[in-house]
Amino acid sequence: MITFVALPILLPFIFIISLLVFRSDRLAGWLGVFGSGLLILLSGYLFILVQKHGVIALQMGGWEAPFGITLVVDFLSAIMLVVAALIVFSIAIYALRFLPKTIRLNRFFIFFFGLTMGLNGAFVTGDVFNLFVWFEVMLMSSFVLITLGRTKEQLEGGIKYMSLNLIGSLLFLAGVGLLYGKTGTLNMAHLAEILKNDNQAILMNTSAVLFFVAFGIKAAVFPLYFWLPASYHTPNITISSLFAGLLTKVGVYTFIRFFTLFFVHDQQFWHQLLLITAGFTMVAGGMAAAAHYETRRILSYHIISQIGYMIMGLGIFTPLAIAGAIFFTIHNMIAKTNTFLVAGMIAKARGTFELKEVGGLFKQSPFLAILFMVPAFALAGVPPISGFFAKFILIKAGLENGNYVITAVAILTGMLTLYSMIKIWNEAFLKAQPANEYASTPFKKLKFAEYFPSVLLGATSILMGLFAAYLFDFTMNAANQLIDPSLYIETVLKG
Amino acid sequence: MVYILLVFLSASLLIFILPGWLKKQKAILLSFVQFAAFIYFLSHVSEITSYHSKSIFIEWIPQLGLNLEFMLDGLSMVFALLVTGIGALVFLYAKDYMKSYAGTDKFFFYLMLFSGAMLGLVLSGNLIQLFIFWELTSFISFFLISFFHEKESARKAAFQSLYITGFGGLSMLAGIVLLGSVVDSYSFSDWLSNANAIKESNLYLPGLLLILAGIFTKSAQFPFHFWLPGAMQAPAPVSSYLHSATMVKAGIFLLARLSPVLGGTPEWTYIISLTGVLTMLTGSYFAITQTDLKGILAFTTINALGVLVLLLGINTTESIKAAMLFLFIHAFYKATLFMVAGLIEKKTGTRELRQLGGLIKYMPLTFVIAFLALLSMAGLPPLLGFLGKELIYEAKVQSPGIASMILILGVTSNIFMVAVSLYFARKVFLGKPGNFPKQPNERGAAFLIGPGVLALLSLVLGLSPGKLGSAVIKPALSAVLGEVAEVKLKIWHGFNQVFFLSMLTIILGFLLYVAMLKKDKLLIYWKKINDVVFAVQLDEVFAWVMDKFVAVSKLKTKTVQHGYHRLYILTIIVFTSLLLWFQVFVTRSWNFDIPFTLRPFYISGLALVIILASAVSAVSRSRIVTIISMGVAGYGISLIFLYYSAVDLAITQILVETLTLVMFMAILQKLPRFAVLSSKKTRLRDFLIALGFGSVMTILALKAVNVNLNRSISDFYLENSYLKAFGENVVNVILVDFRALDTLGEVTVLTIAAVGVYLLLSKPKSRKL
Amino acid sequence: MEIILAIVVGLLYTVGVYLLLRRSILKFIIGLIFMSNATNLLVFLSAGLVPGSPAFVQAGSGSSAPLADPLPQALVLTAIVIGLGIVVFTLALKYKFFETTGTDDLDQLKKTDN
Amino acid sequence: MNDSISTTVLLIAFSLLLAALILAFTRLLKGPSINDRIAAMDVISIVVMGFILVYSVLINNAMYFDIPIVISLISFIGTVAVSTYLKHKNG
Amino acid sequence: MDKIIISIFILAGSFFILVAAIGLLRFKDLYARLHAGTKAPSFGILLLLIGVSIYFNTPVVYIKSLFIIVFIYLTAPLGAHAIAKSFDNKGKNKKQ
Amino acid sequence: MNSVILQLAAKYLRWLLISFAVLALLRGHNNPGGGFIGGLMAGLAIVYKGFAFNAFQVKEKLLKRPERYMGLGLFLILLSFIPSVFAGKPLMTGIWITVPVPFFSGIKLGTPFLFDIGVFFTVIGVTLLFVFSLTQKK
Amino acid sequence: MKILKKTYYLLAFCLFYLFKLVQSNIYIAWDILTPGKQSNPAFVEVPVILNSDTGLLMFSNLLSMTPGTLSLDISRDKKTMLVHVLYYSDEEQIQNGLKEMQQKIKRITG
Ligand code: NA
Ligand code: NA
Repeated sequence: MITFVALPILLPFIFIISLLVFRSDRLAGWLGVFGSGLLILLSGYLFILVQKHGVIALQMGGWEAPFGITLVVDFLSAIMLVVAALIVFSIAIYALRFLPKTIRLNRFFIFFFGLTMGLNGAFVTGDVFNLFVWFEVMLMSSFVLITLGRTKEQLEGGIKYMSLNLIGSLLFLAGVGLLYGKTGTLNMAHLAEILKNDNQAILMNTSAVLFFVAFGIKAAVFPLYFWLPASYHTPNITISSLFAGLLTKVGVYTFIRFFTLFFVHDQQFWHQLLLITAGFTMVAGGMAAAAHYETRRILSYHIISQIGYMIMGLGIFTPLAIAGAIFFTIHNMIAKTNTFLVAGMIAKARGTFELKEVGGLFKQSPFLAILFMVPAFALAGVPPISGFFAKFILIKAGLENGNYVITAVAILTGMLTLYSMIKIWNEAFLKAQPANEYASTPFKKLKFAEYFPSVLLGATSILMGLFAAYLFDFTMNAANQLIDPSLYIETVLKG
Repeated sequence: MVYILLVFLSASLLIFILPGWLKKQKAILLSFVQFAAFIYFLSHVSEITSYHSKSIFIEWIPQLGLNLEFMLDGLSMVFALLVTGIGALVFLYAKDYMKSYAGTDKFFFYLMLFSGAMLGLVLSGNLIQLFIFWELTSFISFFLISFFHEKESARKAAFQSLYITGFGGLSMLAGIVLLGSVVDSYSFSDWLSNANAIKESNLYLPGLLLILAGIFTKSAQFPFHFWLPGAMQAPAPVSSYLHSATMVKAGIFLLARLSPVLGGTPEWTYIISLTGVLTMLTGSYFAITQTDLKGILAFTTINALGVLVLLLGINTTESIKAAMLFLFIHAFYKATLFMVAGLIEKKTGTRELRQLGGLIKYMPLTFVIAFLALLSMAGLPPLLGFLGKELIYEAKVQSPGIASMILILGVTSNIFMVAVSLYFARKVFLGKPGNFPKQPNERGAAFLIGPGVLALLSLVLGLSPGKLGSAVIKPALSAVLGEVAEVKLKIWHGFNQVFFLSMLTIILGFLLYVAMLKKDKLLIYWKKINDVVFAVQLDEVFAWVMDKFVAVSKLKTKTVQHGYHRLYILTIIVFTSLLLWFQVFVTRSWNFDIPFTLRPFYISGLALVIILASAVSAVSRSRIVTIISMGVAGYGISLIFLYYSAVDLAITQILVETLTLVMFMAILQKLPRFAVLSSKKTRLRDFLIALGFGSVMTILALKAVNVNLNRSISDFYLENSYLKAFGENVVNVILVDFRALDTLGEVTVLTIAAVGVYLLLSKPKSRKL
Repeated sequence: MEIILAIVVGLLYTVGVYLLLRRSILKFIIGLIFMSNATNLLVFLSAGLVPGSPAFVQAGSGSSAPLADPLPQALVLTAIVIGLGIVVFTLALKYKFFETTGTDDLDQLKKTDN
Repeated sequence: MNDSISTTVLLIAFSLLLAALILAFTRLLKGPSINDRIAAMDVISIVVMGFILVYSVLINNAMYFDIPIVISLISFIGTVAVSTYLKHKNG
Repeated sequence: MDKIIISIFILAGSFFILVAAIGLLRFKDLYARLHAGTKAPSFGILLLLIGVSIYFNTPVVYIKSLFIIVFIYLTAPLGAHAIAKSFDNKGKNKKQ
Repeated sequence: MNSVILQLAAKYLRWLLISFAVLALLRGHNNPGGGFIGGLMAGLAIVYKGFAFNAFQVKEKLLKRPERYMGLGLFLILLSFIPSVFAGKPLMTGIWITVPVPFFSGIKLGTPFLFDIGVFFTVIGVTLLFVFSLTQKK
Repeated sequence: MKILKKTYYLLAFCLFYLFKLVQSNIYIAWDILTPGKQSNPAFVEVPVILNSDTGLLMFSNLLSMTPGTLSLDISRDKKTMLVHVLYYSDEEQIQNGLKEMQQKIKRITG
């Protein structure tokens, strides 16, 4: 049973091997869907296990912590795994129809599973250096994915994406080195135990800065996000969608993990810094989204803006706020991916992502309109879809904790989100199709594999809203586990 | 109650799956649903007394204080009756009105959903739940207003209304959460029982202001009123519903609802009364100069909303009683008039006052109906409107403190209303026939059912208001006041101050009307004056602000996301350096005890070589020199590894360094030479920034060497490598056993990189399926 | 010696950052390699230095002499190998980019930002 | 350290090698052709091997013997590889 | 005695390596530098290896040394050959 | 480089290099070396021939090989995890057996060794693919 | 018998080689350390009489490791070798010297 903890990593690994050996594209498509489907089952199982046991830990190689590498699944990891699997599954199906013929499925799915492997590794590992390794696995896969089409734009975007992220990686590694130099350990739970009562823990601040910047780059927070708007709109929409929901959120995940588990000294400084960063991130992203007229760019800036909310939850640092951050994160992963998927469908229907060039889609395909509306409403925080609860929890947490400024910023940013969503809606759906080269493109009825991923994610968003109570309970448990990590530490070190 | 909401929801969804023959009658069906709901509420009127209310509690997310609480008390009843009653008539009216348009399924879907949301709102006993319905009404009204979405003006108006009410809604949410934190509940009953605690809390004022922001935007109070005239882009049934019983009335409802909790303080009275007065004046003043039928009506709605807010602000028994009555009055005449306006537009093809006239000949019944409604609007006896105005004057007379001012402004505003009503009747129905684009007629009786019923109600209830007062207004009044109060409505109050004021209003209003009629120029001048004095229209301001905001955003985005890659890196490095230096400064008191030594000299020499090679690499103009120096530095580092006992590491570094060099050389010949691309100044700046970063990293390294909080876990590896993992090379054992998972990730990275490099550089191949 | 090596680390970072800030993509990549070397050395250094006693344990001897800490060695080794993959991919990307656009100047890469 | 070979001898050897390293490095920087630089690299790799051999005597650990093998192998392949690319281009 | 022999070998080896470096720097053209850079360092490393092997005096070390020597003597001329062959000295004339 | 001499040498050098590499792999658990070092050396040994013959024209046949190496390597790594599952131990726990060898006390073989062999093959494939890709003729 | 003979030749060759090596290195060291000596470099084409690949390789390597000569290239037909000579005096003499070396090798490789 406990072996299952390693499977989120090993399953994608097995599929990578299969894809290296069997080179048929048709088979690759099946393997992709099948593999990611298996991941859903697996993470669902882990989710159930965690609810039963609280925290489960697997000491890899039988070497007890902190000497070996421990894989840990707690509430936070479990929910991230489930949501990631859901997204990955949707994208696997989506890829079958939306990847251009020039990208071979056999190759795509190697990197797809590479990304998944790194992602899952990052979610389950309890070891700082191992986390670095999974970051790199993920990063390397994403480098390849972003340039897979090899157009000029993609190469340019790829260079920017890559270079800024690599700087992040190096800072991360430096942080790991310094941390090890000071504490002599790499195990997160062990770190937590060492730093818990140490009055010298403030000396960790410099390492923490390096992690802060590294995760900040990964999560695309304010003065570090440049790579994202420069690159996310360049690859095929399948790949953009894959990135949109997953990559930055891993940064958020690690932020939450590190700054609740062992960087808990000097809270004054860190929480202020997180809040300031969060505020600027929200506004900068939101404003930029308002300025653009290309769906992928708008949505990309939204990613940034919404990362601000997640960081805000961490910065407020009450159980409710952290629950809010987690809730927001998972809501956003699903809704954000979904908006990208729909953007792809819009572009497929019309042949362009430029909002000024398209229109009339409401009339032509009310179904597509609904597909868009669900995630757009979710992102805009329209009750009773998931996004409303996410924002509500954060606002409640912020106001109850007296963080008025950031809450005000969050509320105002909500207006910016609304603005952009209405913009897309007005331009692509409501407005009549302008008479241009794209007008003659006949609207093809959506095929099952094209709309199913969006339906799946949309339904999830709605269900997350309707059953927000369960989800909130879960995120609250996760937050309590994070605020008081004694079970985590005990399970890892003594389990 | 809950079932009614569910029925509304399912009815709205049912539209799409109705069989064809039933689909034609969907408006009737929905109207029937509305009517059934109306009957349901009506049947409970006797049950809901001043002392008794119905409530339902459904647990939803109790951890967040978010439960489904439905509450039917006197106040809810008033609104529920209006929503469902007028709803039934509006659907009936819409059946014929929407006949000629496409997409009626969607229209009725929205409208039914909207009605349900409004009903949910007024039945909410939990303020967050109320907020949810509140937002739903905002969003659904967006769809209703933008129903003719290929018109840009419709999209703009829809956006404007959603944006303003949405913004207000969010502030309101903040206010609710803020005040909710005082009593740790969002349940209205908890607020009510802790009203004093809330009022005494220092969160009271900010909370109040935030909630008022929601109320004022939704109820189109000055200066947020401008979205409402824009909303007439919606089809007439929507306008009629929106202005009379729903949407804008949501703010009034909430104000009344919260009055027993938050009311009674000077802040409440002054802020709200003042806003109400200003809105009232704004509405009536601008109504006069409108030439669009719907425009006139929209501004009269603003006037009415101002009156309602003012009355609730005054917050006396009299004022609230007046408000509750005025709700009905306004709903009746406004719904009627909008339906009539829609009818006129439909039949004549225009809404422009200048093109209308003499319609009485073609549409006599319509005239009667409209005239009754207009009389009610003007506050003339014997209609319900008169009753209302009397009560209002009475309330104003008795209002504490600012009575005289409010009175003067109130009378002025009503003078305008009288004039407008008469002018409307005269210009549309009497006089010479206008030049209509279409020949008007009065066919289609269903059109007239709605307005007819409502106009009749205005008259009948005006003549015998007693039952309305005791059965409906009284429980509502009690709910708002939080205590039982008596209500006796009668048309004749005797000769008193109020009666004289009424007479004065009517006389002056009539004179104004005559002036307007006789001197066409007057209106034109008036309009001109307005154009000068109010040169800046608020909706234009809104559009301007949005445009400017987008422009600023564009500029900001261009400035931040400038595209200069090296400046991105510069930003990141400077940001990191600043944080690091700051932390180094904060923790500067750490004690440092590492001795400085140059021995062994060959390592110092090696260090020197590394430094030199690096420096050469940095400044050399030759690509080859740069790359080879880089290699030398790499080899030097591998020797340092070697000296400090890292054999495997050194070997790996050498191998990797060489492979890297080979790769560099492989592509080098195909790449251009270095050019001098940056100025000396730039280079100096970059160097200083680099040095700033480098030096802080030096400090960090030393600090990490110096600080040892805990014994390293490595002892375990040294002890167990041979005993338990059967290997002498501990580093290798770590790689393949203790921490084999790292290596697994590492080879995965390599594999992916290799396949990636191949794909990047090979010829593209199409998919084979 | 730690001080000297710490200075080496700092200077490697300096050179790395300086090169990162250049306009040539090639220089940028070289800067990345310097940063990477600096980081590896930093990791290696901050765990403490033990000259001349590699972590090789003989049969049954356990650990008698103070041996060098093997863990940072393994970490750096892993990091180096990962770095190799990344650098080669970066080079390939750079090469492909040059082939497609004919420029090495990062300041020309502004099309995807706005 | 050990007592069989005088440290002085080893230090002298180190000094000679260090001098060689610096000289070869100078050639590396001066060029002028890439081929010259590669030739210098070759010599440097030998110097490094020398360093390692002397050092292994200094710390009395035969384990370090594996490294010269790798270096010789690698430097040769590096030389051949780089030369391959230089067939037509210098500078 | 051993000590002296070992010391001589080590010093001589280092010396020849130094000589190679000097030659590399002093000679005027690439071919001449290759002459210096091929022969002397290989010889120097040979001497060093002999000295060090005697010092450790274990079979494994001797075998390894032999390996290295064979390898270096196999590859050093090949390397020089590769460098020289790839050198483009703008119309190299057969005889000067 | 299209040099007859280098081509002549390739025959000998290749096997010498590969045997070095295998040695580095086999001795890695107790001596410096291991899968990565061995793999890279072996990879370079195979690549050397390409340099000597200047033979990097992309041939489908030639290019399938690196991926097979990688597939094999990763598969061996995966295989090395399986015994621990069947032994009921935590995943990746090293399982060791002693192979009796005449005149010796026996050679200890374990799954970590298999893991290292997997790394070895993967790295060979990676090296080949790197060099092949970057040296392709356009 | 043949093998014995070949082994003998191989050993003899090794000694010869070793001698040449020491000689060459002392020579070159002297040359390097005494400034001012004028070299006279030249390219010489040497006819190849060896017909086995191994022999050719040995010859080429040996040539490069002995003083003053460096093998640059072998023609495609393996009939001539381009040699760089540091101290050029007389082409005949050089070619003869190299012929002797080739014969020694031929005895081993056959
Ligand atoms: Na330390
Ligand atoms: Na590794």
